[in-house]
Amino acid sequence: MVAEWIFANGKSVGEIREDFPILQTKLTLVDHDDPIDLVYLDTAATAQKPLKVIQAEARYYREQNANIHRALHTLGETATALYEGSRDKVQAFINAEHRHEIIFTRNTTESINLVASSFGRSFGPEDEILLTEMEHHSNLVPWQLLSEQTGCKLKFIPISPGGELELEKLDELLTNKTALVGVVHISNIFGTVNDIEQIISKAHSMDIPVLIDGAQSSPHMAIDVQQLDCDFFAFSSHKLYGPMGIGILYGKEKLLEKMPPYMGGGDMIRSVKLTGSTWNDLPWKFEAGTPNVGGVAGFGAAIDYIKELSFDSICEYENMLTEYARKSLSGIKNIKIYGPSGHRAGVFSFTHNDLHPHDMAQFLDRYGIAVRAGHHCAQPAMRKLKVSSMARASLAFYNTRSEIDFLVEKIIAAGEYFNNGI
Amino acid sequence: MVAEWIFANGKSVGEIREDFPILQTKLTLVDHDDPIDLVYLDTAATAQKPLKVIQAEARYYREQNANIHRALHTLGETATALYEGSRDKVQAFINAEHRHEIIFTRNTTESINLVASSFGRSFGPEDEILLTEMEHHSNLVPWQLLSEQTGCKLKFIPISPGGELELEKLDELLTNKTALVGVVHISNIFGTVNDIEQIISKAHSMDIPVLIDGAQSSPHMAIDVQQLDCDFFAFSSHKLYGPMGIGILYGKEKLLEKMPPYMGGGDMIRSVKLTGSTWNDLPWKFEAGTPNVGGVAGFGAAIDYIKELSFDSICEYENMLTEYARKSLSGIKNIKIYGPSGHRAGVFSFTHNDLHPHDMAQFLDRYGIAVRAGHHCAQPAMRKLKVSSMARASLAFYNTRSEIDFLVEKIIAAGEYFNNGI
Amino acid sequence: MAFDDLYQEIILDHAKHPRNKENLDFISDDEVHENPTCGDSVKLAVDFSQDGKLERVRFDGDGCAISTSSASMMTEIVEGKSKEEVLKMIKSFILIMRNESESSLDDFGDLIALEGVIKYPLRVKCATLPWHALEDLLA
Amino acid sequence: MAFDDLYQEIILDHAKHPRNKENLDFISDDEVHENPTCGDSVKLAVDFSQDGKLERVRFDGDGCAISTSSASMMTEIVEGKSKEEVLKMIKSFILIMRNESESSLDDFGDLIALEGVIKYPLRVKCATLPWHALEDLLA
Ligand SMILES: Cc1ncc(COP(=O)(O)O)c(C=O)c1O
Ligand SMILES: Cc1ncc(COP(=O)(O)O)c(C=O)c1O
Repeated sequence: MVAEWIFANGKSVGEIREDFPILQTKLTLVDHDDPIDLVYLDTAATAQKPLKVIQAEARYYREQNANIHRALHTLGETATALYEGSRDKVQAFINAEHRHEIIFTRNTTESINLVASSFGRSFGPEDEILLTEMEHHSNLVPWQLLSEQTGCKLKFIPISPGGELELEKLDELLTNKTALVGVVHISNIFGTVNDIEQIISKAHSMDIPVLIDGAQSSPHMAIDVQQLDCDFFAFSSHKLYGPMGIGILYGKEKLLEKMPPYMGGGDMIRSVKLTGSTWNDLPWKFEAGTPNVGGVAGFGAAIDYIKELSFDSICEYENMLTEYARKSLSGIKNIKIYGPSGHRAGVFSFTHNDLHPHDMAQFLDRYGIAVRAGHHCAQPAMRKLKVSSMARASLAFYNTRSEIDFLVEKIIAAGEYFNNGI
Repeated sequence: MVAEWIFANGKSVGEIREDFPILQTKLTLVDHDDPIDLVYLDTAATAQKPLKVIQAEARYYREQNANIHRALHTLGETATALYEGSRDKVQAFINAEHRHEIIFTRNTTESINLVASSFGRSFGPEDEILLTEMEHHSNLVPWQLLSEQTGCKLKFIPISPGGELELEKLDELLTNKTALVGVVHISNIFGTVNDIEQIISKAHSMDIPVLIDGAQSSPHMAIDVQQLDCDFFAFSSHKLYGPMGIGILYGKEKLLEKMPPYMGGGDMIRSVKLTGSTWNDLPWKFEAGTPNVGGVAGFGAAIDYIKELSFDSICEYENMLTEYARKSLSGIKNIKIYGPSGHRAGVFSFTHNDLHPHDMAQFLDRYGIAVRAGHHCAQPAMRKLKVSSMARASLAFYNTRSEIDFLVEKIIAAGEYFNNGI
Repeated sequence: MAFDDLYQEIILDHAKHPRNKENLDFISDDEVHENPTCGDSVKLAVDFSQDGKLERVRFDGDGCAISTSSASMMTEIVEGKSKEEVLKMIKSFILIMRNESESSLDDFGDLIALEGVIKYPLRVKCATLPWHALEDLLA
Repeated sequence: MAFDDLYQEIILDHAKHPRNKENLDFISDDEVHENPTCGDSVKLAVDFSQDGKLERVRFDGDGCAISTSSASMMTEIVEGKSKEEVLKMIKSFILIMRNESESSLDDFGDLIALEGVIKYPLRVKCATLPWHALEDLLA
């Protein structure tokens, strides 16, 4: 079945893997003579990049590099067209109404900090921000910093032991003091796909804007911000098969228009006097200084790549693989898997009764299997579940069933090694 | 003479040019059938990149890509070592005392915003910030935003018509209310090399910290932050022959330690609870979210490249070229050159009596000559000189005398074209 | 050659000898329109006739050949037209210059000389600056 | 093989059967040492003898085999030593683990088993976590 899987662009999984140079490279382990194959199961941390993305960025520096917006020379025109062309691609990718609703930042974290610092600047002690207990630190700490500065209060939608939001509490938690709701779309520890439609519609019925942390959802499902009707949507290029150093903030025009600037500097101004300045139009008001044009060009290529594969076929394949992984992993003795048992994303956090997640990850690394171990930047959720650390395997469309079989085999071997080692 | 010039690594200028792919590429102009040679005289806006830099970034994505700090797998170890290794290179490059005094940001603009927002957070209406009238918007607008938020006052060291700081006013401008001095090291419009040593020593005698905007100096002279004894030093990779999307903030340990975090998110925390968080050690306290590891790896390669050329030979060659350009340009009829006539950097802003800088830049572009035209993100200095726009040619070690000759020839031709065109 | 397309005779003429350009220092700086990418600026003063038509438009400011000639030709073409007509013209001109319209500058008299600018996106802003200014003033 | 270097018999033994590990819930969370990269934590309690030596060191916390065994072996080796001696030892241990020292772990008894960790920079933090905690406590 999987072997026969064909993506919308006519390629098999094996052919897709050939698009990713790192999946063709051998891994040299510490003190290990023979390089081995990489089994990359850490896409939720950062995705691998197709050759076209790497080439787009390199080509930019080889042939097109210039500073943008202010140059009247041919290179500058080309670079500006590339940069603004990628903005158009992002607009289409998430179906934003206007191109100027797309702001380039460094990463999801910065996108959220921008909203906290600019949109949140007018908050005061009477305002409440409603988050969830499963937020990544990126969608928690910026609000804690804001709360320290403005006195606004943070409230949280609780999570169940199964890693799902207790949405029955929502009506009670949303009050006329709630100034913003911030929710992660797909949890990076549980793989939960949150019912943001319900949250958005309830919040909007009380005129409360909603920010969605789309770092984990944007790589794995088609996003339509107009249909979702969210007010802000934050995500990262590097998790979406694009270069590092590029984040995106989508915001509704009417909110962005009213927000004060975030950083000051070149490009974000209309006119500067020693006594004060006026701001440029959207989106540039929020893009101070020389942007990462090469990275943005690379991200444009990543979007092209994803569109060619099509989310229809990506989702179908990834869902199949996720279901296979869920079944395979839950069959392993001494292993506990976190998160929902039904519909979920391909992110599997797990613990083993007999060994610590670090040791599990280190053992798997010996076989070239890259999984993550730690608190996954979601300490509050971990605390709630009374776990200090988990191992996590996360999937992408370039993974295969046989990689999952290999993972299962080595998880079992890890348990044996640590038990017999004594 | 110039033809025989040999850099410290044994290469001639011609050989150096071969290191830069874009200088080998032909430029295709709008509606122009034959691609032509690029004469890149816009390095002050962004520098071109040597092949080794482009390759280092591409290699990272081909072979080494992973998220850092939190991974226990081999790729993660490699990526972390690359990232932190580049920090060591930057530390050595500017001779910082500690590696944790080097913070990676997006660009100079963000570095300065970080200082304004974090160091400046405690400022109040009784505090004064002393800047100069020749600051780039990057070192002006962040302080204007701070002033709006905290009520602190901005004061300015005036500039002379020759584009130099009136340092005789310094004693009067520095008061016991001055909380910070911010100065551009080399002006991006005048090419003035400011006497920051004097400013730093006077400020320090009153215990006032000094921030240096090193965006234009760091690519053209060796920086020793311990010798300068500056408190903050901000610069950009993209102006230093490295990738875009990477900025650097150097700060003295004792100041950085006391400063509150800038952005919140992953990696900058020690421990996160719903009720509050504690911060990671320097430098990570200021590096929230997934950094641009590929870009930082590329920047490490740029530093290696510069070190191989050596600033001794870069400066000697660039000074020679600058002097040649100054003489050649000042001989042109109807041209006014701004900035000091003596010692200066290779940044030449000029106006022509008969045509507007935009039209000059557009005319030069027709011959592949890339110069910039506009306010160069320094509107207050332009206003003071009563000029709304200037053209600017800026040099690097990959430029040649014959490029300058060509520029002069075409500036003259531009004047003729616009006069005879009627 | 594209370059000569860009700087046609008539553009250079208007740039050197702009029509209706006057010192408008009496207009406050707050009403100046600036191009944030380059610092060019333009100010406008409009006199209306008794029947509400644009009698005379004067401009002042500092700009390149493209923006100056565009302003100069604009002041000529809008003279005697009604506010509604002019607003429609402005919309149409801006869309054409941005290459977002099916129409051409055929109906714009001498302004057709600016068609060469369309190929230079960064210069389009120079050409449209005075038009945006007039739009704001009339709106 | 490097992996077996990392997880030597003795490490696994201390990890499975940590010495001096006790419930220290009476110690406030503020005194917990955490590794920000992974969330591992350690708490320490030290009893001093009348002559100021470290009589008994107990630890509690949640960690991997490397950090647990390092803590366990640490509590054994520091027993009966003076504060100054221990502080010197800690400095030396941390430098060796960070590969910033000429010395080796030869004088550290069983802890020599941790030498394999030096090759894994991200794991060095696991091994040094309890030592940093003890340093803070004694300082
Ligand atoms: C003197 C000076 N400061 C600051 C900057 C801003 O640099 P960046 O755009 O990389 O933030 C520049 C360059 O534009 C500059 O020339
Ligand atoms: C759910 C979620 N939100 C936010 C982030 C932060 O993304 P970045 O590090 O790119 O800012 C991540 C990834 O680490 C994530 O998984």
